[in-house]
Order: sequence, then C-alpha cells, then structure tokens
Amino acid sequence: MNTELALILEAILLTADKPLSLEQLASFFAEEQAIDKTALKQGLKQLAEQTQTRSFELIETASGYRLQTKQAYSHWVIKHQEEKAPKYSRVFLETLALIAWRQPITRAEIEEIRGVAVNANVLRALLEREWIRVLGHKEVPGRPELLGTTKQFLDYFKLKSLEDLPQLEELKELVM
Amino acid sequence: MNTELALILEAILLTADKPLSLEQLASFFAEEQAIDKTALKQGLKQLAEQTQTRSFELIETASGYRLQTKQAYSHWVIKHQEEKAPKYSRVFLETLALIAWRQPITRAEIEEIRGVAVNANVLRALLEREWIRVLGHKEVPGRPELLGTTKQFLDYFKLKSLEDLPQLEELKELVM
Amino acid sequence: MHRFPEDLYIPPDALEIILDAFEGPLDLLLYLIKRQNLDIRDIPIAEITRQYMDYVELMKEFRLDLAAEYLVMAALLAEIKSRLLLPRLSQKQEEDDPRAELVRRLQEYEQCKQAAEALDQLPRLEREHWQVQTAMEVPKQDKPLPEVDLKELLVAFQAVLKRAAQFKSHQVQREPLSIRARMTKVLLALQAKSELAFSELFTLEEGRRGVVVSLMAILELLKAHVIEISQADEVYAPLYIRLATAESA
Repeated sequence: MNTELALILEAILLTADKPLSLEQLASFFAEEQAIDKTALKQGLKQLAEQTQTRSFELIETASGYRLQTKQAYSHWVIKHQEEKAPKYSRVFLETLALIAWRQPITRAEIEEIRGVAVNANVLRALLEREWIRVLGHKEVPGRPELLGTTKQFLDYFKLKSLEDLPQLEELKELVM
Repeated sequence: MNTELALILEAILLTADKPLSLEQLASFFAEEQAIDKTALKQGLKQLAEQTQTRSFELIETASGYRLQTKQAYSHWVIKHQEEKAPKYSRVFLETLALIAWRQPITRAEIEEIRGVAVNANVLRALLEREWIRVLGHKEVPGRPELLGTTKQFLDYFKLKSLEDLPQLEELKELVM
Repeated sequence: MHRFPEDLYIPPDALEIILDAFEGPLDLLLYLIKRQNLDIRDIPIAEITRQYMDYVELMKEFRLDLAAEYLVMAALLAEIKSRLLLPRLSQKQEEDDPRAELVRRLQEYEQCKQAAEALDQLPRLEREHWQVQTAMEVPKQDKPLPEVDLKELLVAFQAVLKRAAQFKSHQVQREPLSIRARMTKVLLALQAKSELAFSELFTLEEGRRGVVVSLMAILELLKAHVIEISQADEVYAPLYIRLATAESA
C-alpha cells in the first residue's frame, strides 16, 4: 500500500489545478480508508523521492503541495508560450517588492520611498493577479488602504511564508 | 541524451493543454538540436516504458500524444469534481455585473472600467451559460460587439425585468 | 546646447530613453552616485547637484515631459547645498547634517531596488517552473454549475465601481438603469424585426415617464452609433429605426 499511496498522491496532484494542503489531500480518501497526516506526509516524501528521476518535482508552497517541472526543463517547456516568459517592469517589481517586504503599507508610503507617484495600472494589475490585497485601513485622516501580499503571491514565487523572502541589507548610518 | 529525451518529452506533455502531434513535439527543439521522427518515436516509447511504474500513462489520440491518469486512479481523481460547490471568480462576477447594470456595453468599455483586459474565458463561460448575448454592434471602427443579458439571466435571478435589478443604494439593506 | 553627460550612452534617436531609464529622481541620483563609486552616506553634494542639474537641463532642452518630481528634487539639492555653505554657528548644528534626510531616502530606495531585484531572481511559475497536469479520463459527470446570489452580483458591481473611482479622477457616472435596460429592449426588438416604426417603441400604458425613458434610450443608442433613424421624403412620414450599418457610421 505504501508505494501505492505515493502514486495515488501523484495522480491527485497531477490533476489538481492549484496547490493542495494536507487537509485537502486527506479529503480525497473515503472514510473507511482515512489517512492521517503522518501517513500522508510519508507518502508525499516517497513521492518526492520517486520524482527525482522524473522531469517534475514536488514542492510545498504557502497553500500546499504542488507538482511542477524542474527548472532544468524550463528551456523546452517555455516554448509552449508564444512569447518569451513574462518580464515584469521595474515599476512593477519595485511596487510589489515594497508591498511584500514592508506590508502593511499604504500607497502614500510607497510613493514616499520610490519618490514618484504610484502607477495605478501597476496596482490594478497586482490586484487583478490576486498577488496583493487590501488588509485594512490606516486610522489616519483619509483612512488610506493598507496593502499586503496574498497566498497566491507566495505560491507563484515558491515561498512557504513571508519569512522565506530573501534578506535585505540593513540600512547603514550616515558617515559624519 | 536518450533517457534525457524521454524526460524532456514528459515535461513538454505534462505542461501541454492538448495532445501534441509528432510535428508539434519536434517544434519544441531548436534547430541545432533538431530531432527526427524516428528519434522522437523512440523517446516516446521510452517515456511510455518509464511511466509504467507511475500513476499516468502515455496515450496516442487522433490529434497526437498526451499523458493521462491511469484508469486505476480515477477513483481518487474523480473527487476533484465532487469538490464542494464550485464558485465563480471575482473577475467573473464583476464582468457579469458590469454587463447587467451597464448594458449594452462593449468589451472595451468593460476594460476601461475594470482597468484590465477582459478575460476571454470569462466571456465564454458567460455566453455558454447563456447569461449574456451579443445585442448588436457599435458602428465605430472595429464594430465592437454590444453585450447584454438574456432572459435566462433574468430567470436565474428571479427578476421579471432588468428594471428589477437592485440599485446600489439598496445594497445596505440587502446586506443587513 | 548642453553636453551629454559623458558616460551615459544615449541612443541617437531615442532620447526619451533617458527618462524611461530612471524610475524617478531618487533612481537618477543613485545612478550618479553609484557610477562614481561614491558612498551614499557621504555624498559630495555640490558635485552631485551639478551633475543632476545637467541631466535635468538636458531633459528640459529636449522638451521631454519632465515629471515634477525631478524639479522638486533639484530644489531640495540646491537647498542642501546652500545650507552646507552656511557657516556653522554652533556645535549642535554640526550633528545636524543637512544631507541626513536625503541619505536616508536614498538608502531606503536602494533597498527597495535591491528587494525588487531579489524578487526577480526568485524562481517563479511561468518562467522557471510550470505546474504539471495530466489529462483526466473520468466519466463526465454533470458538473454542477456554480450558484450565484443576486446580492453577490451587486456587491461585485459596487466593488468594481469603487475601484474604478479610486483609479480615475472622474467618477464613473451613474446612469439610471431604466434607460440602459430600455436600450437592451430596443436592440432585442430590432433583432427580431430588422426595422421598427418609431411609434412601436413606445408603450402608452407606461405613461409619461416610460415614454421619456424610451426616448432617452433611443437617443443613447443613436449617439453610440448602434442604431439609425430614417424617414421617407414626405413631411409627416413615419420614422423608422434599424440597426446601424457600417456605411451609415
């Protein structure tokens, strides 16, 4: 049954359209075959080992497990796309980076750091992709929206949590 | 290289959204790595052998090759479909809302208000569900289609006529 | 005519690229500092100000649409420069380097740039990785269609209007729904029958308000070039309405 479990998990993940959490994976098994988390994790571990010789790998992101092609094959797979991989502009990346590292952050704060007005199209595109969301409002006059990132953002960049974002250099003191 | 070819083919087929013919598969390889049909067939044969121990198999359909879940696993995989009641995305609801309240409306007008391109899948789903229809064309360059809702839409939402669509002012009462 | 700053490559036919190349005044300043391997924390303000002004003058000379932010920064630099020139009156002021605030902003922006680069380096879907999927051959069940509540739809409508208003200077104007609804009705009638007499579009039972709504709907459709109105060459000949054709547009 053990190897079988890994294969069942493979089949489930290969037909999923988004990452699946342990709970979600467990729900695929009928009551009489109920599987606890330890067993599930073992099955996933086995699957991860088995895929070492395949073109895809098992990874865990913020919202769960997913099977994805290994980086070594991106060279071929990318040709599915007519154009080159989407490249994000600097405005897009800088705005997203500020929201990711500095969340919760307001639009005015982003403008203050970047020194230029926030590009409305960039914010809209980020909201549309569901990479950022409004976390709440800052209780100052105007009640500006506080922006933060979503699980989908983490999933896309293969991050388990915000703590996995790369560390940035600390700001240094002024030389006098 | 030979085993490698099977894995490259695996990666390509696992990320394809439709069966791929030999010609299509060949087009994934750059000129300097060009691969002839015999080699491709051999790679596919190897892939088929390798997947004997996996949860999926290589099959050839009228339009080409595709990887699919083995029958033995359909028991589990089928539960993807049984998942709790499906829900429409925010994009779907917003597009429908604009068509309902702002009809007749063109695609460009929807894009103007939402600030992002209209998702073709969403329009298709709306047309398939017969909730929207093309009412006519705007006689401006490009002759854009004018979209509006259907009788089926009214029936679904138990409305007698479009005038019965609630006004935004009623939102508060409805939510209360 | 101004000299081009020497070490900036400017494609001969694309001066706009200078502006496009920088994400704003802080980015331009940072570039000027970095290319000379200067320490952000100890900028020679006079020299950097001169170089910065060279760029700004150049952009102005070519009548590039210079964002106001660039001029604000120019003023700030000039102010810092003049404060540095003032004789220092007391010990206390010495601690108060006029450059401090600018340095803090530059550092913060540099960190933002660094974060953006770090983000771009992360392996991501659709570039390094793709989610893999196999086809599923399972008996097609009647998949239930999602259910939607009218309230949900109204909330979605409100959300999209709210967002649109946020991103636009002008409010998305609120049109009475009754007119839009009538526009659809007219179009549907025209699909069933290619030509309608003007009078057919009015229902007297609806009263005055109904007639006004119909008339407004027809005018809106005319304005949008969706329908056209025609009349035979007699004075009191009835008006006819049909869908607009390409020739009539």
